[in-house]
Amino acid sequence: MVNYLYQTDQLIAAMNAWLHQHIGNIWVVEAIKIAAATATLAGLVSVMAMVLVWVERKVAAHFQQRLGPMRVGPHGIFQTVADSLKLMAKESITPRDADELIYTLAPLICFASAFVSVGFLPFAPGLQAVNVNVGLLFILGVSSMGVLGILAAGWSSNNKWSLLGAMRAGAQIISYELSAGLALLSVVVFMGTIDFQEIVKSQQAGWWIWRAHGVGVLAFVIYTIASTAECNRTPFDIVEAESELTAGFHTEYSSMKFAMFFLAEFLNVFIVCAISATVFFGGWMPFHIGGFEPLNRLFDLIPPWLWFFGKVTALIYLVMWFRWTFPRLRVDQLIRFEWKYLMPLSLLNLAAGAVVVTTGWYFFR
Amino acid sequence: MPFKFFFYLIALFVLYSAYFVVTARNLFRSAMGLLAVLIGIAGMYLLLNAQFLSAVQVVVYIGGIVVLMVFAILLIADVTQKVFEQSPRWRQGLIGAASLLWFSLLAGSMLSYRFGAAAAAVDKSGSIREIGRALLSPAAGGYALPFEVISLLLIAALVGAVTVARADADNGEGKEGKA
Amino acid sequence: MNGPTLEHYLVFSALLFCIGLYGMLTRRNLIAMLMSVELVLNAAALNFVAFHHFLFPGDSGGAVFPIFIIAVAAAEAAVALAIFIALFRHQQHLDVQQSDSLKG
Amino acid sequence: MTGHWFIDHLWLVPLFPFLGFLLVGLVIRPLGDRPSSTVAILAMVASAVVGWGAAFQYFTHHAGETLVPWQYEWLRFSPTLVGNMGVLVDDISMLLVLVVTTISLLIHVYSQGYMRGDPGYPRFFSFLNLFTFSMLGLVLACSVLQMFIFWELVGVSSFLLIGFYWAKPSAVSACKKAFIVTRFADLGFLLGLLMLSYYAKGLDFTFLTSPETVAKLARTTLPFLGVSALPLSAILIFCGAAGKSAMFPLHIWLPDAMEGPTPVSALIHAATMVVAGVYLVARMFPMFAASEPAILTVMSIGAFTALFAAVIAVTQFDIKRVLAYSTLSQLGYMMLALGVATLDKPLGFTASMFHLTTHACFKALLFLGAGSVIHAVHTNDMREMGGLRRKLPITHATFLIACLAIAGVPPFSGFFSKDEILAAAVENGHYFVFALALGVAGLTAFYMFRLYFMTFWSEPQDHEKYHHAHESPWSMTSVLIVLAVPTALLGLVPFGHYVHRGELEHHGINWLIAGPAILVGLAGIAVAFMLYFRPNGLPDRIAFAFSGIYRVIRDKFYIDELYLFVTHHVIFRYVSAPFNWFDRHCVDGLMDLTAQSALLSGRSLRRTVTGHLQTYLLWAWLGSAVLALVVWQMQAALGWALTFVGLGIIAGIFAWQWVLQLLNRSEPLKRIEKD
Repeated sequence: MVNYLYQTDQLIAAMNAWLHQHIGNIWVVEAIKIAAATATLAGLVSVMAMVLVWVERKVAAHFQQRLGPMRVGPHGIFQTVADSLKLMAKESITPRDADELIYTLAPLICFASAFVSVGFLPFAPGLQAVNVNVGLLFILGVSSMGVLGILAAGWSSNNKWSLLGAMRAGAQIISYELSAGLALLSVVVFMGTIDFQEIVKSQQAGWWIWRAHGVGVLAFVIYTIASTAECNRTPFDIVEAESELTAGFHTEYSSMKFAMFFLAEFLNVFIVCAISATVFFGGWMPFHIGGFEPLNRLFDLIPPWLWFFGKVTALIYLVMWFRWTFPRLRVDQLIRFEWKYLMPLSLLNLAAGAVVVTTGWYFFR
Repeated sequence: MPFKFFFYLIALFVLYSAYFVVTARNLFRSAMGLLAVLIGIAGMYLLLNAQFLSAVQVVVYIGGIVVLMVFAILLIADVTQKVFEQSPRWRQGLIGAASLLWFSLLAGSMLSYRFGAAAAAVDKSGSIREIGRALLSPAAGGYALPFEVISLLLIAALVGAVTVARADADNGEGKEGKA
Repeated sequence: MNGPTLEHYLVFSALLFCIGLYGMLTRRNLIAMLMSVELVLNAAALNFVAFHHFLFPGDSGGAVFPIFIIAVAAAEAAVALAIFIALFRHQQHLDVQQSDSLKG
Repeated sequence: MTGHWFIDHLWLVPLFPFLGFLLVGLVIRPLGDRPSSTVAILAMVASAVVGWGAAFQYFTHHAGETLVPWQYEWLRFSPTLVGNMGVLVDDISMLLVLVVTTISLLIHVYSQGYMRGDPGYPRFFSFLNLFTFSMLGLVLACSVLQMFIFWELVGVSSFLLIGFYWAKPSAVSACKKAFIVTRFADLGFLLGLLMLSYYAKGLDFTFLTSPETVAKLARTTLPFLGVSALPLSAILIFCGAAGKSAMFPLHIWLPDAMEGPTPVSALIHAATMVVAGVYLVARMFPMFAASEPAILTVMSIGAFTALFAAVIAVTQFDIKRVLAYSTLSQLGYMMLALGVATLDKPLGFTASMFHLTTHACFKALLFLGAGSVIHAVHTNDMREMGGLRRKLPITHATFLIACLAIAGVPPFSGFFSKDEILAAAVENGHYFVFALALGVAGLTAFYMFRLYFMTFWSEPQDHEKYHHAHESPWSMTSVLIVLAVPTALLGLVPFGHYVHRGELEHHGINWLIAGPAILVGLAGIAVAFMLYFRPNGLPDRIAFAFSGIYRVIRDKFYIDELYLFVTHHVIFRYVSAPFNWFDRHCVDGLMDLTAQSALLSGRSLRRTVTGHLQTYLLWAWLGSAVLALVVWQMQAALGWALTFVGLGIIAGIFAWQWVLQLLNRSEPLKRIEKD
């Protein structure tokens, strides 16, 4: 049974076989599989969002040399549970002049796009809700649907702050999506595939951030910047710049609808970090150093999904670190930074990657 | 059976959304309907084993075109403007009938035609490798020239859109705050 | 294989096409018309893929053309929306029935 | 290829002025006057050098031969009929090359002084070059087609030069008149050319003038007139020649052409272009000589023109007009000489060419002298001149030489050529023509010395003009002096030795013929001396005594008026007016109908351009529906069924809408308003 901790694909296969064995109807099997995957992901997502909120607060507090939430549970670890309960208990308000359908739909779109994206992520071998051969592209597309939710929220609230915040968010996300996509593309050039499992397997010999040396590092830097902007996090959080727009697009939201935005935001942080970990840092692949067999054996002892979450956690910490390190950009600086510097740079990086690949001038191959 | 079930599910979803697109009294709602239609079509592509096209549909159509439209709607429409101009009802009825007739013609022709059996070959649309080869192959059966033409078209559209949409500084028509 | 057949897809896309056509002819807002055009384009693209899948799986044309359609749709949407915004600035509405200054 | 450089490169002769024309007209013109004239003159010098070299080589090595050193197949109408461009070298073409290049060069130099300060100075020189190019191309033409092309080019450049002072209405009308009259004559030329090319199946001169061709043409009977092709085509071609050489009925353009600058008159309307007609007849001489009616036409028209023009010249007071009528008269002389020549006794041919050459010299000199006089006193009217010999000594001296030459006083050149013409007339038994020519010679002497005495002797009539008169600049007078040399001495050249047809007949001066000629000339001079040496009332009294006939002559026998009458009152009214009516009402009406129907259909189709996007879309849809139905013919049953169902639905909808409208009239429109 311990083996299943490592060979998760065998675990999935065994479960599959068990299902088929005990339930004859293929329909029911499929339905159970779907329900199980959805339930698992939902649980994961909600727990993770809570943890992330707590972590964010703690990290922020410690950066500012204070303790942060300490009352509920040891070191306040149940603080977010309490917060969630409070949010759920609150009254759901819809502004009188809002477009009610869209107003209700907006947080759903945001959350759904984030939630569906999680389904494409490879947590461990075989441990992936949806396995398509174009996973990377899909996850980019699906997560970019979130911006529609933000725009819808801003527009349907019938509030100037909301609308402006939504417009800013839209402009920002669309712009930075380009850089993020191009940065990933310059590594895809090396990988030759956009199937997540294949991507991870292609890093058997080494992580792409090293193997694609200069290009990989630069792509990682660009992707980190762009994805931070995509998530509307500081230093790119002018979307909800409190001093200018009160709370941006979700000014009018409360209760569970607000919670969905909140959830989606943290999920997005998790997703971009997961993509980054998968593409640049080998995903669930343990860290290996050629020639250091004992060390490699030692690393192999850690299960793949732990590797994955470890890497993701480290990257999330990096993103949170940003938040308390850099000052917020002005909206024109933001757009100029993307279109005049980041995007040309990522285009050049892509070209460089193409040159490196065609000349075969990189490590481990 | 499951595929057929999914097909009908998606088809109903798409058709209802499409109907919503063409009848909704509110532009933004139309756009949301379009979003649903596009997602449904992406699902259709998945059913047809065309994962790459499905992904492209999601990335470009939803992430690009619909967002662009929503942006334009944000620029020109107001949430209070729930009812926008409608064609007179007789026109709607007339055209609805004509559309139905047209549909019956199309469907009749399609159902009455006996399509030949599929050649026994592997479906290529799922593999990006095959699509990439086809797109960039200058040889016969390749699409390098259309590909280049499309790239030119996109550049021209980009420049043209920027030029057209930019507020004219001269005649003071740049009422950006209108939105 | 008892999945949907080619005819299913064809009829479905024909219906989608007709709905788009109806929208193009009845919606009076230009952006709404553009959305209807997108419906029509999608119906056409779906036909390409369906034919490719069922009749000519060995030929990559059916898989490539939807990409072209999407690219053209993107270009068209960009230009059209830019024109609409310019038009809106000019006449404060996007009613296609009132935009008839080119009438003979 | 003859192995002689100049003859082989004879095509350079027209090429240089052409390049000069392009260069001056397109490149150098903005640079100013001096470079333009320099380039034009350099082009002429180069051309003249080649021309003289070729003439020298021809007359020393190939005298009497007919050569085609260079030829290019330009148009191949049919396997047998080829339009060639090339260079034809024989005695007369070489002679004309000599005359044209020399006179043209001298006149270029002269124009430098005469045209100084004129705003169109560079334009003038480019036109002069163009004219020289065309004239040389005409002279060297190897086929009648090429000659026709250059013939028209000559006409164009003459048109441009006559109308040089285009701001002057008289100049404009003069150039139009010249162009139209010569074009009219060229119609005959073209017809003759077509007839020749059709019946002779060839266009080259060497082919056309060969005895076989001439005989073949003479045998050919025209299907529609029943006459031989030869005389008719010859007379048609003579039409063109008569137009260019201003023979009697078509002479009216030449006196008016004096509106151009005087160097132009000298170059074109005295020395070169007007002799093109004579040259053409000479070129086709075997054809003319083989046909009795043709040659008689040439002779009689030439003789009549000679007398007619001389009579008019007596009464004119415009110095250039006198010279113009004198030119007409002398051209008539040349035609007459050609007319009296036969294949057996071709002395007239030589005489004509001889007179052409000497006339070119002395008439150019006369015109240039007249130009010098006009330059000095700024008037053309002889009655305002007088006593100018003291003011213009060089002009006076050279002018006198030229007058003596044209009057036929030995030993000046005119005497010899005129004597040869008279001898030719006598030799061929045309005594009436001889007598007529003799009389014309006397008249010539009279009116030339009338001109001379009135201008240079007599008394100054207009003292202000007299006092301002001054000798012309060196560039002009030097040309006069240079021209005076051949004018005086050209008669001493044994001309018949070089230019002749048939056997060379050596004959000296027949004093039985020359004696009366000299006497008549001297008599003319004497009469002029008596009447005009000192100002007296005698000429006026004579004019008064014969006032009726005098007025007729002074008004040029009312030929111009006749033309005007014919054109205005006959052609315009009875021929053109109906055509005009037809054109206005039928042809234009058709055009208007087309335009109106297009307009009407546009007006009705305009309704379809509603400006409504959706309407267009609807039409496009309907169109595709029709197309689909057409394509669907194969499954007609299903198609028709569905069509009927659809039509039924549409009809139902309409009916429903109609009912709806009846129930609530404004219902469909209400929804349009947005709120």
